[in-house]
Parts: sequence; C-alpha cells; structure tokens
Amino acid sequence: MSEKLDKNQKLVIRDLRMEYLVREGTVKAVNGVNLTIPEGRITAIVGESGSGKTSLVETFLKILPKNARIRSGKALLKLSNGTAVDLIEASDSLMRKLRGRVVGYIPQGAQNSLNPVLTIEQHFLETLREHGTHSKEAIEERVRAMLSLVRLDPEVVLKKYPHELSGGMKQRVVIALTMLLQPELVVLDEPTSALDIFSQRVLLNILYKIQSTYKNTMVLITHDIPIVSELTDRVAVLYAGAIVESADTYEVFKEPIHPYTSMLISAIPSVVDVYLKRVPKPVPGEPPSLLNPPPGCRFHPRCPHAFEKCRLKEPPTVEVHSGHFVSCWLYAEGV
Amino acid sequence: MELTGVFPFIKLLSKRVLYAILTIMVAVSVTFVAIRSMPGDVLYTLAVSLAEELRISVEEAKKIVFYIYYGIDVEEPIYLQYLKYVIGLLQGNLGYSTYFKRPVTYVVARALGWTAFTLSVGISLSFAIGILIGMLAGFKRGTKFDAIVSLTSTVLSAIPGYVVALLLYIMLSARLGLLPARGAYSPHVEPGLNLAFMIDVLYHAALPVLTYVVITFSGWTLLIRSNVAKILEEDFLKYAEARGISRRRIVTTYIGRNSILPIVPLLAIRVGSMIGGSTLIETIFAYPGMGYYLSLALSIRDYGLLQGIYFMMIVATIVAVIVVEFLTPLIDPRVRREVVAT
Amino acid sequence: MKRVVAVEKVSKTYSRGLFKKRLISAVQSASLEVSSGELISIVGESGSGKTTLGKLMTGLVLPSSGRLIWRDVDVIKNGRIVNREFYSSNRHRYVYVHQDPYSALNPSKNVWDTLNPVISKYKKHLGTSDKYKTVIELLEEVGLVPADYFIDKYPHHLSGGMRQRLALARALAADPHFIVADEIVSMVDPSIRISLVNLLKDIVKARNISVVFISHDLGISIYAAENNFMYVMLNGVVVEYGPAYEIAYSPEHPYTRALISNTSVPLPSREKRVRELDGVAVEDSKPRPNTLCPFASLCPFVDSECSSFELGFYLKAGAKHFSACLKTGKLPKWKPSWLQTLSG
Amino acid sequence: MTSYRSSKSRLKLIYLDFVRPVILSGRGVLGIAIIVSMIFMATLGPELIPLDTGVKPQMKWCQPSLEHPLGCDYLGRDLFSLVVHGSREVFLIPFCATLIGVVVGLSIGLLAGYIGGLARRALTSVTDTWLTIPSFPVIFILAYALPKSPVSIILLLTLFSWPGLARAVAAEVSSLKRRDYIEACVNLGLGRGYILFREIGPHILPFVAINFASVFVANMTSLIGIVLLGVAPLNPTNWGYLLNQMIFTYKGLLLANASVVIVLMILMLVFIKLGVVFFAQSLEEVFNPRLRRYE
Repeated sequence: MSEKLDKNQKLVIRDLRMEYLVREGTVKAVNGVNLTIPEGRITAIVGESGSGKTSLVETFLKILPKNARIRSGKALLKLSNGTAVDLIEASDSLMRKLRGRVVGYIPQGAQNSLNPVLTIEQHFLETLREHGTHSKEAIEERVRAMLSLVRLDPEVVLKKYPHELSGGMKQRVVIALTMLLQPELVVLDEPTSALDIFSQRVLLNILYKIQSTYKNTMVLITHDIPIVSELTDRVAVLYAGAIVESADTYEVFKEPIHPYTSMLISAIPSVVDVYLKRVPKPVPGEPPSLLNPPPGCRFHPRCPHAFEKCRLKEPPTVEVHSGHFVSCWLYAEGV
Repeated sequence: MELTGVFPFIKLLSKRVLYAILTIMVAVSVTFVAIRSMPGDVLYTLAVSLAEELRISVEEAKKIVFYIYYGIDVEEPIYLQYLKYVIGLLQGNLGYSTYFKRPVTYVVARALGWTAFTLSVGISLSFAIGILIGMLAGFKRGTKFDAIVSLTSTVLSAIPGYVVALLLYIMLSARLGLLPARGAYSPHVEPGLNLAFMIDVLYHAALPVLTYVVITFSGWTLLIRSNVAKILEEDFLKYAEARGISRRRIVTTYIGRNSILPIVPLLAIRVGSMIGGSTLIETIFAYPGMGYYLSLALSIRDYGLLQGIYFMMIVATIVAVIVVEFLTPLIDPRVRREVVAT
Repeated sequence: MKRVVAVEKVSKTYSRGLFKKRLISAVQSASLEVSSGELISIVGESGSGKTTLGKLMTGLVLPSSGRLIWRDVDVIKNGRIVNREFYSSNRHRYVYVHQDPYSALNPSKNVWDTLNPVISKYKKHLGTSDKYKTVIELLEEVGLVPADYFIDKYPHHLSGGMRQRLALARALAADPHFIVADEIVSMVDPSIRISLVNLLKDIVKARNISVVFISHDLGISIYAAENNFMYVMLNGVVVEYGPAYEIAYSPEHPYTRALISNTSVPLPSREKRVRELDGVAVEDSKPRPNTLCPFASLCPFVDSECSSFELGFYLKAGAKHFSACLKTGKLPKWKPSWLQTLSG
Repeated sequence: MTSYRSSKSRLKLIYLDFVRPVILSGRGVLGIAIIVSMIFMATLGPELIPLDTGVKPQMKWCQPSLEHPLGCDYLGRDLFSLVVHGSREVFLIPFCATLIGVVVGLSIGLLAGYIGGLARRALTSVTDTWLTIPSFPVIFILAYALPKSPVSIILLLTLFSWPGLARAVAAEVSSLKRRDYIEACVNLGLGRGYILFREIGPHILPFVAINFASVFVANMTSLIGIVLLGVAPLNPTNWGYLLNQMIFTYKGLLLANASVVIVLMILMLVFIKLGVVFFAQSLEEVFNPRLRRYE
C-alpha cells in the first residue's frame, strides 16, 4: 500500500506474468506485461484471439480459472483517497470489497453473463443489497436511472428472465448492472462483437455518454480496430501475451511504430480505403500458439524487418517519444 | 406463472394426461392378455371344487367363478370382456384377492402407503446426499477426494439394487442384528399416533430406505458433480464474482440452483424405475409394500391381486412422472419458456 | 466471359411452428448472375438472407419460386427441379463453403480422410499414389504447407484459418465451376482475413471459376469484389447492386448509405468521433405506408410514394449500378458522416 | 481407415487410435480382462470343469479354498462348477436379447432419425410411453405367464432393450443430419451410402457400443432377478436359481458360513457388471478423437 501513483494514473501493471497449466504443458498467456491505464480516459487493449487480452484483465481482476497461475508482477490500483493497492497481492476479502464499487467488469458475450434463474430485477436487487443499499426507494431510483442511461424501458425488462431478452438488450442490461455501483474503473471485454452496425453505433454512444457523465476509467478489450479509433483515448496493442506498443489513439493510427501494429491496421479492409485509394495488405503467417511461442520477439517469424537479434532476445520497452512506448529492436538498438 | 403462460400450460397438461392414459392402457392390456394365459390359477382349483359341489362341469364352474371374482363373463367375446374389465378399473374396481378374500383395493390401501413412505424418504435422502457430495466433488474437481467420489459412485451405480439389499441384509440384519428385516412394524406396538409406534416404523423402514439411498445417491452425485464443473466455467459466475456478489450467494443462488434444477426432471424417471425395483427389495426385506405383495401374489398364484397391484404400480409411476414434469417449469424459468413455446 | 450461375427472381419461404404456421421469407425475388473468372460479393447483416441465397445458388436449398440456371441449363424453374439428371450429376461442381470452420469439418476425420472420398469419387482412374499427389497439390494450392505435415492432422489440430483453407481444398477437390464462400473470414483472426480473400482471388484466376463471397463486413466485401458486382441485402431483399467500388463511393439506396455512414472506420483523429446514428429514423413518429420495402420501417425518406414498391424491380443509378429504392436519383446528395474526419 | 502413404503406418495408427486409449485408462484394461474371462468361462469353462452333482452333507456350506474357490452350496456341491455351468445361460440369454434389441433399436432409430419430422416425433412418443412403464414387474409377470423356454425369456427381455437406443440414435442422427459437414458431403455428391456409413455411422457407433454394454448388464441383472424371485427357473445352475435356493429355501443368510458363500457369489456379480461398465467408459475415449491423449 506504500506506493503512490501519479495524478493521472489509475492502474499501473508491472511485469505481470500468468500461465495456464494444461495437459500439453504451460500456456504463457500473460508474459511480462507493463501497462499504465490513465485515469478518467478510455483505454483499448487490442489483440487477436489468443493474444491473451482476456487473460490479462482476468489476471488483474483476479477472476481466473483454476488452472491459472500468476507467476509475478504487480497491478497497482489507485483508490479515491490517493493510496494505491496491489490487486495481485490483495486478499480475497479485499478484492470482494473492491469489485463492483471500485472495479467493474463486463465480460465477453453478455448472452451468458446473467444468471438464468433470476429475473433482471433480482439481479439489480442482489447487486445493490450485497453492497449495502437496502432502501426500496433508493434502489428503484438507481435502477431506473441506469436503465434509462442504456436506453432500456424498466417496465419492459425488469420482470423478464435473461432468456426472454434479445442479445443487444442483455448486453445493455449488463452494462447498466455494472454501472449501477458507479465503479471507478470499468473493464469491457469485446462489447461490440455479434452486434449489427446500427446496434454497434447505439452502444458506442451509450458507452461514450456513460464515460463523459461519470468520468470513470474505462478499459476496452477488443479486436475491432475501427471501433478503437473512434471511442478510445489510448491504445495498447497485445501480441502473444505481451504489450508491443502503447500510445495515444491518435498517434497509433497516425503513425504506428511497431511493425505488427502498422501491419495489423493496414490489414483491416474498410470502406474508407475506397475514398483514400488505399489497398489493405495481409500480414503473413499465423498468430503463434502461446503453448510454444517463438523465442526472442514473438513477432519475428511474421515480421519483414526481423534481424538476428529479434530471434534471440526479447526486445525491451522503450519510450520513443512522450507517452509512446514500443517493444521492438528496431527502436532499441542502443539498449 | 405469467398469465400468458397459462393457456399453453393447460394444453400441455391435457396432452400429458392423454399420454398417461395411453401408457396405462398399454400396460393394462398387456397384463390382461398375460393373466388369460397363466397356468395353475387358484380360481381353477376353486372351479374344480365348485364343480364337484354343484355337480356341474369344470368349464361351467369356471365361468361362475370368473364372474364372481372378475365380473367377467368368459362366454362373451374377448373385446367385451376387456371393455368390462376396463370399465371396472375406471370405477375403482381393482379386482378380488382370492388369498385375502377381500377386494384388491383393501390390500393396495395398506401396501401403497408403506412403499410411498420408504421410497419418498429414500429418494429425498439420496437426492440430498447426492447433491451434497456432488457439489463438494465438483468444487474440488481434480483432487483425491473427487477421484474417490467418482470411482465409488461408478462402482455403486453398477451394483444391482437387489444385490445391495442382500448385502445390507446380511451385514446389518442377519449378522449384526442391528436392524429388523421383517414387516413394517413390530406386532407388540399399537399402530397410531404414538411415539413408540413411530420409532418402531422408522426402525423397520431403515433397511429398505438405506437400500434406496445406496443405490440412487451415486447417480445424483455424478450428475451434480458434472453440472457444477460445467457451471464453474460459466460466464455468469465470473460476472457475479466481478460484481462483488458474496461467496455464499454465489454458491447457493448461482451454482446450487443452476446445477440442481436440470436434474429435478430425472427424479421422475428414477421414481418410476424404483417402483419397479421395489419388487425385489421389498421381497428381500419382507417389507409389506406393493412390491412385496406383487411377488407374494405371484408365488401364491393370486392373479386378482397380481393384476390389481400391477395396475396401481403403473398408475403410481405415471402420476409421479406427471407431478415432477409439471413441477419443473414452476421452479425453472428456462424450462417454462420451452413449455410456453410448444 | 461465360455465365456460370444465374438465379432469376428466386424466393425462399420457410414455415415455422407446429400448430400455427408462420411464413418467414428468407429470400425475396432475388436475381443474380456470375460469370467465369469473376468474384462477386454479397453483403448483409445477420438475418438478411445472404446464406439462403448462397445455398439456393448451389442447389443446396430449393427455392419456393424462381429459376436457377447452371451454365446454360435450366436446373430449377418455378421452384421445381426440371432437369434432375443434370442437377445430380453436376451439383458437386457448384459448391458451398460454410461459415463455421469448426462445424464444416467432421471432427473425427483427418485431412486425408476429408479430401480422399471426394477425389476417389470424381477421379476414379487414379491410383493411390496419384491420389496422394492430388491431395498434396490441393493442400499446396490452399496454402496448407508443408502439405505432408498437414495430411494426417485432425481438425482440432488446425487453427480457424487453416480449417477454412481445408474446407476450401475439399471444395476444390471436386473441380468446381462455382464456389459460394459464406462468411469464411468471420471466425478468423483479423490479421489473416485478407490473405484468405487473396487466396480466393488467386483460385478464381488460376482455375477461371466463379466465386460468390458472402460477408456481413462491408469493408472486406468491397475488398473482395473490387470492380466486380457487389449485392447489398436487407431482410431477404437485394436492395442495391453494382460495381463494389462504385457502391462504396456513391451508394444510392438509403440503407446502403446508412450502413456506410454508420460503419466505424480506422482513421486517426485528435477529437473523439463517436457519431450519433446517421440516416436511420429510429424515433421517428412519421406514419409508415404499407409497403414491401425492407427498409421502410427505418428509412428517413419514406412517404406515401413508397407503397408502390415492387419486389425485384430496380432503378438505374449508374451504367451497371441499380437500386431498389423508388426515389433513386431523387434523394439528396450524400456524404458519409465520417468524411469530415478524413479531410480534417 | 483408408490407407495412405504417410510417416505413420496403419498398424501404428490403429494402436494410437484404439489400443492406447484403452490401455491408458486402467479401467479399460480391467474391463477387458473381466469380459475376456467371462467369455472364457461361458465357452470353454463347462468343457474343462465337470459339473459337481454329488450331494456331500459334510461339505455343506464349506468355506472358499483353493479346491472350492467359491465354497460349497447347501448340498455340499462345489459352487464354482455350478457357476461355470450356469454362466452359459446367464450370459447367452441376455446377450441374444441385447443383440436383437440393439438391432431393432438401431434400425428404428436410424430410420426415424433419417426421415425426421413426424416419424421422429411418433417414435419419441412411443419410446417415452414405453420407458415410463416399470419394466421389472412386466418382465416378472410375463415371465410367469409365458412358456418357460429360453426363447420366450429372450423375447421378453428384448421388449425393454430397444427403446432407449432407438430414441438416442434418432435424436443423434437428426442432429448430425443438420451438421454443416454432412451438408458439405451432400453438396459434393458423396452419396447416401457414404454419408450414412462413413460420416454418420462412426458417430453412432459409440452410442451403440455403450448402449449394448449397459443394456446387456441390465438384462443380465433382470434375468438373475426374476429367477431369484422364483419365476422362470430355466436351469438348476442358473445363478438366480442358486441364489434363490441358498437365500430363500435354505435360509442361508441366517448362517454365518453360508453368508460368506452368498456374499462371494454376489460380489462376483458386481464385478462382472463393473467390468462391462468400465469397458463402456473406455470406449467413449476411443471414439472421441478429442479425448485422445496424443498429439
């Protein structure tokens, strides 16, 4: 508890490592992650499937499956009184106190995030009661406020069971339920996948509205690059369990530094290509298996700029210019 | 139940009752045919003595005897006999026991209670024990405890019910003499609402109940164990934890309810098979339930009793199935939707 | 260029429910044509009927009405097979590749056992060693190299992209004239999606066959079709079709416009650019006319004129560009709402 | 398996796919060992071991020894020889009943599943009705009514051997039929025979094998059960008859040394049933390539 975080930092992750023990060996899902989440902003953690992005948040939120082992690292969370607490070291009872009120989490696939045997109303009630709100009027008022924030009609949804709602509605119920306790830090795992374009836009607006109303810190986990460019302030790119680049969103899209980031962005075909007379280019190869990751820089087998050093040693993280970090030997030759 | 759900519910109920009647009809018809082909009937002996007494032919006497006991006129065409028999059943006439010299309903009334008592206590106990052990094993999946539970359960579920009954009889009654294995209560106690009687009844029911528990609890254990393991992977559990829901509520409302609800419908199937299985178990313990009278009826060739008891067993099974089937949607909202959808 | 597959005014309705039959129109009066050596695309959200249309073209689903032509032979007329012999002896040349690479492959068959039955059936004269050679060539063609490493792998050993390549190899094993690739990239990692599309383009070129690429993603559909035709579907209806680049640049149908405008685009911008829903009338209390137009309930331009909308009727919006909207040419000038970021 | 030139030989693949998974699970080995000894006992056993028919009062209820592995019965006869001679009937009758039941169930299930729609719904209603009827009393009563011949007992057991499998197969086939990879085979013109036997068949096989094992065990239990209750005594060496005599006629449970003999015989029954169950469990592993423990 002794460490202090800077004014604009909400969460600082240092050298976090986590593995899954499976029959075939160990999956190094989080492999030395260093990351700073700024306070009161929206940060995206971008990565493809198997890059370990969900594992990363499950590690610092401590909601890991049984076969997971945290090997090292810190996740310092700044509390409202200014002190920092290491989530990795935190006891179960402390975590339980933090969850919901301080740290909120919206898991991937809202389809299965609600208890099928409880009504939506019971979900809201239990959440508030577990956190000490018992006054009926207070509960009702809060619930209605939250539902209107996500553009849902309380009369329609409250008495229903989860399976009676559409996917988009469930998604919004989960967001309202998480925001109910107004957590200081909210983590959203792939909130837009499986939604059509129009619902996606509505959801982006809801998230934007929530963030600008409550000024909380949001972490968005996604593989959807275009959404990142629209909604977020900062981006961290995850590849094979490690952050390869992190910077302000504008900079990442204007001038990506890491070969993977720039190749990934230019591999996404978009309607805007037609306007810019741009042709997307494929990234060669396949993402590596975390069971047997390549040595050195994990990206070297797919990287056109790879040289000898890349194959041997993991590159260090360097700050190329203010607030723009990258892990690549191309920018760390002096190190 | 929501108002919108009531109409389909009734529709389903009528459909189910129709099925039930169909099932009973099939079973009754089979026994009706079977009884006609049984050898060495007591009625035949009766007919012979009646023939001697009245100096009529045995065939003639058989007609009279059949008419007296079953209300069946053997000269009538078979379908008419069948019809009359079915109408008799509908009027609550289960036939006549030649051994007890009373209507079968009299015997059934005494036997049904004992079977229902031991079976319901046995299955509730085994369900509770199964849930407890299954949940523990599910939580501790992969540990030594879990391995022992899963192996023991597999072994136990492989043992035939009557074998368990025999082993328990040998160990607890014949060898150690701890528990009685004859009758439902001792002759010296006064049946009624007195403590001595009730304790004696429990004492006598111990062996059958224990048998039912031993042969069924392992099945529940294995089911609950795999359900818990599945639910532990569910997103809604992770989300409840992330919302700061307490451990106690997660275990009861999230894991408990979701792992137990899907196996409630299986209770019906289990009850059905146990009613059938009680034949051997009650015979081994000489416990005066339906199963005991069924095998007694067969060994003393009292076909009226046999037919009546069997009919009641079928009805009891089907009632159990229907009750559970309609209880399930009331407690499980997911099934409710399926009910409404059909 | 030779016509390979054509459908004319095909419709497919499914009936649902046991007691109360409800009719669901998956495809309504769609017409489409593909020539050899051509890759066209169909784009539409889930439930737009694009999968059913793809299956209709390969004869996997029989239409309720309409006509299906393979090469120059009528296969289906008025929803009935008219040339059964031709249909059953040629259907393997009109292949449909499924969206989900996990369920499209039998989990208990390895690569060899997946491809060999097709080769054995259509190349009976080949001996075992020639069959082996053919399998290796197929695997190399779809980029599963080294081929002899993959030959005894089971589907669960392969990544999503590899499985999709294997499914394509199985389709190619029958020497097809025509392939429908339905959402083959939707379950594949973003960084390797366009390499799968490039593979399709290579196959079209090398084999001079035709491919219909189906996707819900506008960007990748445009990338796949380039200057070939793209069909935009909504609720079972093709609302607009024409060269993909032209549709991207100057869409005519209000739905296509809303789709393009509301898509998120990866552009650098210092300002946060979360735009409100554009070109869609959600909370509009305007009276809606009774019309068959699939976009009427959300269209900001709807009026009484729309009640004369007819399925299968299109207005010219360009040399080869057509729109189902009756107001084609009369709609206000349009620019995607994200365009200002582009200039800024 | 189709042969192909590859680094792995065919024999090795068979070993990896079918033999190793069974060996790796200790239960599988135990199951096979028990089944093999069962078959051995029923086929060669009666030829090798003479039936002990002599009544020897001094040997009555003698305890198990090397000479009398299972002890002696109420007449002082060697129980092991009786058990060996009874095993043919105890295994063969349930086996025939199960075989007929499985063939009938499989055919009905495949047909109903492949046709689908109304045929499947009709089958489900029939099997549901069938499965609610308590089977044991029906077998029990009918065994009494029917002529006492092995054939009638086999047919009787068959009555309840088919519906479970028919239902499971119909459900599985109709779900498999909708799989994308089956549609792909239809698309590629691979023919009904290929699809039914090469694509759907292998997925049904585990059901059939596991169902065969469990129905066989259930039939064996039922057969011994009805004979134990004194119905349908076919053969004086039938295990159920032996138990019936020892337990009900000679009240063996009240005697300490008789109990040992009875318990031993009961444990043998349990062991056989367990063997078949373990074997069925290891089959599941063989048929599911995802569970195979090699890469």
